[in-house]
Amino acid sequence: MRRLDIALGLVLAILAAAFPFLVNAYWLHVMIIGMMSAIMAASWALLAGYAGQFSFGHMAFVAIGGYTAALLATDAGLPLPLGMLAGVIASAVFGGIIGWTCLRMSGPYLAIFTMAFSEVLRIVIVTEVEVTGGAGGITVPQLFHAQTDFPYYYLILALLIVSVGGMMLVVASRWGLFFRAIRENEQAAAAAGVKVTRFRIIAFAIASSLAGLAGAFYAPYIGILTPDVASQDQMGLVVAMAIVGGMESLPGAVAGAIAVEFLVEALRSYGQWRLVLFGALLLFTMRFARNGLITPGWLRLRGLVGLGAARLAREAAD
Amino acid sequence: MNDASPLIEAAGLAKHFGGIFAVDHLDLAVREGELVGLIGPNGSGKTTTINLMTGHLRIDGGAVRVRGHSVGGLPASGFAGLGVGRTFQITQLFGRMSVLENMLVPGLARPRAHKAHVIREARRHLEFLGLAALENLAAKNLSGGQQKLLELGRALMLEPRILFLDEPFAGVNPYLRDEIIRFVQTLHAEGRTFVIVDHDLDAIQRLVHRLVVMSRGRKIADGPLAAVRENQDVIRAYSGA
Amino acid sequence: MTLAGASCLSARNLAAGYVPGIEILHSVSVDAHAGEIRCVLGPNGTGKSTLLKVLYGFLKPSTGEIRSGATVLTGVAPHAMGRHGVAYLPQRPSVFPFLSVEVNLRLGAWSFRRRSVEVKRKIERAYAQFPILAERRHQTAGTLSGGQQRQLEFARSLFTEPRVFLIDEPTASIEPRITGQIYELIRGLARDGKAILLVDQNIKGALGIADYVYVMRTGSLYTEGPRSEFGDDVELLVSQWLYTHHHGASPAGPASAL
Amino acid sequence: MLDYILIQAANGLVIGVLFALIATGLTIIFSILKIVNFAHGEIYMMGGYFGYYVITLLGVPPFPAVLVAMAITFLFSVGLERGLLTPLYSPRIERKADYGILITFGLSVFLRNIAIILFGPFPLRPPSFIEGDLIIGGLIISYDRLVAAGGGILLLGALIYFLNRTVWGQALNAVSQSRESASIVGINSERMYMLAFGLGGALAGGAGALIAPIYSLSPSMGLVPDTQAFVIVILGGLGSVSGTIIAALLLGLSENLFIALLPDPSRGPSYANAFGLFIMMLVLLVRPTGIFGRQHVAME
Repeated sequence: MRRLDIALGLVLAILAAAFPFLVNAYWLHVMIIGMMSAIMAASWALLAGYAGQFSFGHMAFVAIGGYTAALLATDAGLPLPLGMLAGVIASAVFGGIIGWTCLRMSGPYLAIFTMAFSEVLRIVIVTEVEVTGGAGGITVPQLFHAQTDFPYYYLILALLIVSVGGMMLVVASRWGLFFRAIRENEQAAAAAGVKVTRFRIIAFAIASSLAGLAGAFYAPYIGILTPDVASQDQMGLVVAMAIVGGMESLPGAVAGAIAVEFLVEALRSYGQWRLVLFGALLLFTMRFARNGLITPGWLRLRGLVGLGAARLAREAAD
Repeated sequence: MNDASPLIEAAGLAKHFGGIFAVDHLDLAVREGELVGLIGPNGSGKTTTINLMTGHLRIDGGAVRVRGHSVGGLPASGFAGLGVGRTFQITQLFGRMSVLENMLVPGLARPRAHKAHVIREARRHLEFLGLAALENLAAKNLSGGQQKLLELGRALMLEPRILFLDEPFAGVNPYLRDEIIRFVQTLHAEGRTFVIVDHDLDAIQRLVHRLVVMSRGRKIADGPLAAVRENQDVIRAYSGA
Repeated sequence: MTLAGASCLSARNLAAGYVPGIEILHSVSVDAHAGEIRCVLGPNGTGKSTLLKVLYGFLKPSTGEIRSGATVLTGVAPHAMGRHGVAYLPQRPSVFPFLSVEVNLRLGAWSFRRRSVEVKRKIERAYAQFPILAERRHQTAGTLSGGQQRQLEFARSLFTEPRVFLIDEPTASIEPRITGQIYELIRGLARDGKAILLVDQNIKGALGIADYVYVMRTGSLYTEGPRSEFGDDVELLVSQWLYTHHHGASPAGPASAL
Repeated sequence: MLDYILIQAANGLVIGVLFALIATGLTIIFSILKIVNFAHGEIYMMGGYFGYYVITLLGVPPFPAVLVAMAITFLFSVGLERGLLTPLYSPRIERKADYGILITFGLSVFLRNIAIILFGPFPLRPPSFIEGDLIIGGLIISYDRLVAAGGGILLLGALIYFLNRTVWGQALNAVSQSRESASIVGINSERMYMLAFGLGGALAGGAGALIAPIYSLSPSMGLVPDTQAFVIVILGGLGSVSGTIIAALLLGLSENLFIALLPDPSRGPSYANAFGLFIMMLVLLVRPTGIFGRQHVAME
């Protein structure tokens, strides 16, 4: 039932364009954070879900993107958009390097290695107070001088569409085929002529550059950047978003991110319970619904509507 | 390129695991158009030989040459690029990818591959192997026999000059066995070269012209079928004495 | 054979494989009789080891049944097979290489570990029967020679007083000069009334002690019969098993194989 | 200066002993279940809180409270293993490695956050084992640290005794060497998975209860030991308990000496953690898969 996908896409497009006019500033902010998280979750899903590389260092690239943008804009006096671009490039380069260093690692070893990388980076940021502002963070200039968050909203919407659209193109291309082949069976992929080394590094670089993009947006939007972005709790949140959405579906990861973000905010009055909830959600999904909650749900709905439509058509024919 | 040199050749090939030679200075040359059977008792180094001659294991000594050019140090994908295809003892598919996608991977990995052309080719091979109706099924949902055929099909997508088949008959039913024999014969008639490792000596005897026998990492016999059958060393190696 | 008794373990029409759709065994029936050595021969890759794995419960058969007397053993987990009087000696010795000989023996007494007197008595008996084990009791099992590891395994398996032994290539990884001892050991077990099902690549050795022979080819029984019905020219037999054209399973008796 | 180095060395050894408890737990779990437990640091944190509440709510004296906390952590871990890890043993579940990584990672996030609710975000400190400091010349060390180290050494000794001298320990060892051989002698592997996960958890929990009076308890206290335990297992690794203990002592010592010797004292404490992680990354580069190499627990 492809038509339902298209219908949903149209509704979402209209909703997305009109969203700032429909809600108050608070929920607009939540949506902006949700869409930014969606870039992080979808790029992690590309790396872990499609390419099979379970990195727990994804937030390090968010930090690299954010801090590069912030430091170039403040200390080096570069225009902010250029700094943001540099942040994306820096995280792509670091991502490629990390992808190259852990070529021979897989499974838990790769997870430990990337987690260690992330922790080392976080510790360096906390410690080098003169450069980074340490745990207190670094103040970042604003990108727009407007009364509302509207410009940020449309910017992140554009970035989300471009980055997720780009990833979907990659996934649909031969590269995506190679990523999945390597994930399924590295040995067989090599026997099939796939240059395993090259595509593992490419997957890492793409995912990292988009994590960096999210970081580069985050810094000026929030206005203050702290080493907490690279914390393991943030990593856990992103993993939960991707898994709830369905790790092997990019739109699923996007939907998962926005849904979890809204849930987290809706439960804000319950204080700390909301954080427990996403931990529990992650565990529940892994234990009982390994393909995620949102993607299979959508597929089932699509199937039901499809059946209903077929029945209607039959009845009409009778 | 030298037409007089063998299609693929192992010269003094050696591999040891912890001091024990799994392949012990093996010489094996396969010429264009040959159909070679490689047999031997368990642990005689047959699969290791395939792994070495397709780039899946690093060689410890000697050389592998494709058409006279030494290709030591090339990764497995490089061998595939040179037209050296293989199947695995335990079928290695991309389990959660569709049958067609499994076929597309090697096709699209070839330089300058044209997608529409690759899809056409994949469908032609699937038709040949009798898998055409299953192209949208996930590979892991195929039966074991169908998986074997798909793996063969995937190797064909490399447009290989030579195919190494590692135990293509293990565990397949007699009907499928005959079918695989027929496929190999057809492909051989089309000009492809084969090296087949298997324990099923009936099938091997029906297929091959030349039989190589390994025991404890060494080649103990190599020649026409009839000659090898008379070889007492081979009988002795198999009776465990 | 004189001691041949009732069937201790019988398997009917076993089919099994590791991957769905790939059958390693197609409809194989074998029996083990008290006091008898029955050996399963055939070229490698024909499913002989798989057969023993299925019998011991490491691999669930897709069809068929395994019984010991009135008890159905199909689906019993391997760790419970000892309680049903079945012992298994796999191709690679199943000793724990980083534990001492003594601890290996103690673990062999796992099923009655709380009865410390009995544990002690049985270990002492094992030492008496295999003096080399007493000598090396504090060495790790991995440092023993292949033959000594086999002795340790046999000693350990006797603790649960099994009635049936499933033995896979007992001489595969050991020094040629003591293969004779190992076969003698197996013959001794049969004399004590144990039922032996022996899978062997060493065809000469196995035929030397067998009472009954199963020959397998590509997952099926090719032929079976008492040892006496197979001649003594082992190499002739092997070359026939190896090279005869043959399609699928055959109920043909040994006569047609010769 | 020399006294400072001496004190740091003594502190390093104390911390090393506690690291050893945590890391041997991780090693045992890995050797038997073949998974890396990303929630191990959080189990350690839970152990610390269990100890705290056993003392404050039940009025158990501090010394026995450590043992009670270990027992609770044992049961708690077994519950987690039954609830979350049994799919790992089912032949029907695909991609077990991925499952092991994600489920334990998810568990770590969950436990950290539920701890904030259950125990509050603010640091808690149980009463001292023994008040005061031991002073020998220039060496000053608190009695609590001595007790923690002594308790840790006792527990490690008990562990080594258990693994080598008791039939249950030997059976664990056997399962880590070969599940197949273990089932041939009649050992039910699944019960050993329960035991291993419970035991690994109890060791971490014991470390948490011992360390509580020295550093305060907080829900995020597991983060650092978690990564440190990976460092230790990977450095000393090879699945050997003695290697793990030696690596733990070396790491504790070198981290504290690193703090003492770093010319910039303000950076020392924070880079101490990065130091171990950095070394581990180097080791992983050289041996990307062979770390847990022999995969069996043994005192060698």
